[in-house]
Amino acid sequence: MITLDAVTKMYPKSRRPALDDISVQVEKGEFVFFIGPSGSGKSTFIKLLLREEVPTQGKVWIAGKDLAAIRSWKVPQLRRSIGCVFQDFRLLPNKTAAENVAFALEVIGKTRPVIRRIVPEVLSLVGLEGKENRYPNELSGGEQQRVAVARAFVNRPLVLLADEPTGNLDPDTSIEIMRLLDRINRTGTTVVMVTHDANIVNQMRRRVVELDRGRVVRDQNRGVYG
Amino acid sequence: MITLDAVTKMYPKSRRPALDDISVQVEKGEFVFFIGPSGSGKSTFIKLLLREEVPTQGKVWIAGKDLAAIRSWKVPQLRRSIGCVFQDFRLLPNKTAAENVAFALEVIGKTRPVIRRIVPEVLSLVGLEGKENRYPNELSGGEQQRVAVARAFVNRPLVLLADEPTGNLDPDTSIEIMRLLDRINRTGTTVVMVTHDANIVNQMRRRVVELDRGRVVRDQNRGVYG
Amino acid sequence: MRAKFVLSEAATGLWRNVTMTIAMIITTAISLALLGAGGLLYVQIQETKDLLRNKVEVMVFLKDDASPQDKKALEEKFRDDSLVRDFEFESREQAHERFKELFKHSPDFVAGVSKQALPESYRVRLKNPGDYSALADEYKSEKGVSRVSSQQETVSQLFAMIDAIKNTTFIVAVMQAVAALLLMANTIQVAAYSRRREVSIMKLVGASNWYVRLPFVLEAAIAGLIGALLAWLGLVVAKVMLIDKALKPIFTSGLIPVIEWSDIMMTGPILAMVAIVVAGVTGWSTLRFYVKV
Amino acid sequence: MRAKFVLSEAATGLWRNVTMTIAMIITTAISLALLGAGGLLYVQIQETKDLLRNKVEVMVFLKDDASPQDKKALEEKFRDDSLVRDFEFESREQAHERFKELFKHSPDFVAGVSKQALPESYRVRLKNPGDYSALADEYKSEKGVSRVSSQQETVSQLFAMIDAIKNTTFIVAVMQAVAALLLMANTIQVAAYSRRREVSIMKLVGASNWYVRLPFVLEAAIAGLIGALLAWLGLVVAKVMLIDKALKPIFTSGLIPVIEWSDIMMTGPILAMVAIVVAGVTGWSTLRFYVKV
Ligand SMILES: Nc1ncnc2c1ncn2[C@@H]1O[C@H](COP(=O)(O)OP(=O)(O)OP(=O)(O)O)[C@@H](O)[C@H]1O
Ligand SMILES: Nc1ncnc2c1ncn2[C@@H]1O[C@H](COP(=O)(O)OP(=O)(O)OP(=O)(O)O)[C@@H](O)[C@H]1O
Ligand SMILES: [Mg+2]
Ligand SMILES: [Mg+2]
Repeated sequence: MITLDAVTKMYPKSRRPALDDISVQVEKGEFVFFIGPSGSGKSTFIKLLLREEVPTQGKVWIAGKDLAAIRSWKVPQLRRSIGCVFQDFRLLPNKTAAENVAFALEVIGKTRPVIRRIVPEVLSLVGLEGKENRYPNELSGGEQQRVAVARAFVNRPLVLLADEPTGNLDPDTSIEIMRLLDRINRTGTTVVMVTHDANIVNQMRRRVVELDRGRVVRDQNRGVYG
Repeated sequence: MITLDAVTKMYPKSRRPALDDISVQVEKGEFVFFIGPSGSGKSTFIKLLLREEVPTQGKVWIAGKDLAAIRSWKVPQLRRSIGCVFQDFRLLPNKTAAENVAFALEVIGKTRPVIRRIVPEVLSLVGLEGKENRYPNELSGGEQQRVAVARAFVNRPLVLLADEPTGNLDPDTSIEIMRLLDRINRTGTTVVMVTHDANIVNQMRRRVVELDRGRVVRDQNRGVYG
Repeated sequence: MRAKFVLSEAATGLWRNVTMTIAMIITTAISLALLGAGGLLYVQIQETKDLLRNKVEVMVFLKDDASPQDKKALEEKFRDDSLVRDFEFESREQAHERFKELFKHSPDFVAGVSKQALPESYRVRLKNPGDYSALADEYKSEKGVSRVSSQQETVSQLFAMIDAIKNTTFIVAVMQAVAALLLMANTIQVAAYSRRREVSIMKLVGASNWYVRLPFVLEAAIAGLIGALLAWLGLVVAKVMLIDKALKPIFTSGLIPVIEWSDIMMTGPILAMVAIVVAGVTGWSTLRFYVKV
Repeated sequence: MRAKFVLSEAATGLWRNVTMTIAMIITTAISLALLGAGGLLYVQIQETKDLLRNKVEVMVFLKDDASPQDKKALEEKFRDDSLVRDFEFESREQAHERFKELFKHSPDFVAGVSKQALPESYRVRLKNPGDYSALADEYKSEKGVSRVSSQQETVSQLFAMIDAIKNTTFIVAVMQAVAALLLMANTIQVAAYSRRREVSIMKLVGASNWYVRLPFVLEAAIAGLIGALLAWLGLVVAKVMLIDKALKPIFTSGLIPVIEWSDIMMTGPILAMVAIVVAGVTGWSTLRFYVKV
């Protein structure tokens, strides 16, 4: 599903590459944890998959498509098949929670009635019933994060990328979200999750890829955090 | 040092209060964890102390001053005696990491030479040497969080408020930051820290205040997370 | 993509960025009002010139002793002449009347000029006002003719002056057009700039360029349209207040044609079109500039 | 607070929000250029009016048979008259010369008027142009006087026309001033709006109002100053290109005074001051509006 072949990413301003000659393969339907210290390149990995950044060297394939070869006007199509929880949420500040989630559906051309049915369902799945009409700045950190999670999976993407989806959540809510991701994964969605939460990784016992200073230092099936 | 007396905070749009008749007292030099599920009012508590929000009912005192009685042009003075790590970092996007930290010093009137000496020291304390001249959007999530931490304590405030200062950090870096906060606390600074990280709370064994739906449900010296 | 969605996006966008919207509307209104005023002025002056061109006459003065035969011969010659559009005989009385009328603001001179001092003349209007010196050459030595006033110097001086004013208004109108474009484009760019984060998020969620830009372009166009409407209302008010009231003495002199309601009406759609085109083009192209993702 | 810090904050602010800065400069430049042009025009017309006022003369025409004694008596009366500033005798020859000069654009009429047709006269300039009818009453039945041309109607019509133009330019200038203010304030408000998050963060970190606003106000003032400079350069270019070249024919007629370099020069500091004051006041007051914390 996802293949990185000898990918290096060098940001203009930094001295050492954020990703350094990385090759990773994720199969369809897999659930992979990406762990590693702060600044080790996890978010960069996700940005490459979304084509928010392009690799300095190497190639990235998603669902058999070489991202470097995709025409720029086809990029939106690619992104619609990928759901993403961003580390900094990236909610639209001018839209309410419900509108933020609805936006991901409007983009793929769902009709209003469908949207009006699905959005509240999904928001209540992440525990936000009653807060549909709040703007992001009227929600707590964890609530914003849950809106981001809801938006990422509402359109049933092929691949779900989650960058610290539980960073602002208490353990109980985190477990709820993890159950949700697990269920989504069982329906065949490939899930890539970046996390610092050792408890979650240890409990789930899935494949763990550990990065350090832009290199893969561990790639283990049914791994633990540390 | 900090006293809340029967404080209720009701946001315009919500049905139930974010803080509901809360009375808490924090002594000078104390180290207090605030824990609780997402949306339980922890960040609201911090916003009240900074006078970013004002209580709907009740009174808040910091260092003997009634916040409601402070004139609005004296509010900056209050804030200069409080360091704060915001949950969403709130770094100035147009300033580099070093400039963001320097800003907190410029505000209290430190001279350029002093600033030029202190800032790099503090940034290397949080593990960001070599990244002084990056803008926030050129830093990883964890790195931004560490800039926020550095800015919060660089001017040696009386009170340090930290809203999830380790939410985006891996366990090792988290422990570094906790050591730092502990050291700062030992110099006499009152530290209030909001966190979801059970491991940290359990290791530190300090006072724990647990909120749930805006009420204090537990207030325990040398407490644990769950 | 559904029109309804795009429109509602545009409407909420306008409402939620009230500051930007108001800025956009005010700027557009002011710019377009200037542009419209410049354009009207230019058209005005062009019309003045045309009016004057048609007033150009060659005067063929007769000797005091010109006989009726001489006059008949002249009239026949005029009739056959391909340069002449029409002509008119002016008796001494008529000449004096006209003289009094023309110089009514200088009654002292009129008083000093007796009827007999003014000669009889033919007033000849040309098909093409440029031909006056040709005509003068043709008739100046005819029998009974004392002198042909070609008005050449007068006319060319007058036209030089009007051309100068016309060029100036043209330059002013063009400068105001440039200013209007700059201001509108400027405001739209700032609006786009202030949205760059929002737009980049939309694109990361998979929104196509159309999806992101169309509501924005529509917003700019709607704001532009409202601005154009205001500008046009401004011109209408100016017509009522200034042209029809304050400037009346100028227009009653008859030299300058009145700015008609039809002219003012016509500017409406033109301004609206300018607003929409500028908003559309700038809006569409500028967003790309600020959002690279 | 140290000036150096505030200045460097302002400079980096300008540089990092290039889009806003450029928008601010362009808007200010255009607005102020319009304002300057409107102001110059107004002053111009006022000057025209003054020029004309001083040209107002009462003409006392003499009978053909007026004797030298009559003239002497009149001259003495003029000299003693408190209404009269000065006076001048005009012989038939002078009258004819002046007639030819005045109507040189209508040589056909000049040709028809003989020297003898024009009467002798005294041309009297008044201390106060408003007194012309009083003077006319006083002299019209003196011995040797045929008629006193009070020019009343002429003058009042002319002045009405000029007043109309003056009022119009005044209204236009005021409208442009309002437009300039609106545009500038608008742009500064948008700049403030686009900074509201940044400013709220600064305030949460303990920055005082001075600290947050002063750099911003300075930025606006600097941008305004650059804009004023550009506007002034624009006026200089307009002086060279339009007034001194294209409009030459108008000014050589002598009726309208030339816009002098000194006028243009003076607009510079005025525009700069307007820019700074508007930027300062709007900048200072507007930030509060968008940032409540
Ligand atoms: N736009 C950028 N310009 C320059 N350097 C960058 C940029 N974005 C990221 N970096 C650097 O690249 C490295 C990897 O960043 P990345 O965001 O991938 O880290 P991460 O693993 O997500 O860290 P965290 O857990 O803290 O979020 C970091 O050192 C960061 O400073
Ligand atoms: N500006 C606002 N307007 C309306 N409701 C708000 C606003 N800010 C916060 N709330 C609500 O108040 C409650 C408490 O919010 P707060 O941010 O204090 O939670 P929190 O304990 O910090 O949660 P988290 O751990 O998720 O950050 C939440 O239910 C939130 O939706
Ligand atoms: Mg990251
Ligand atoms: Mg919070």
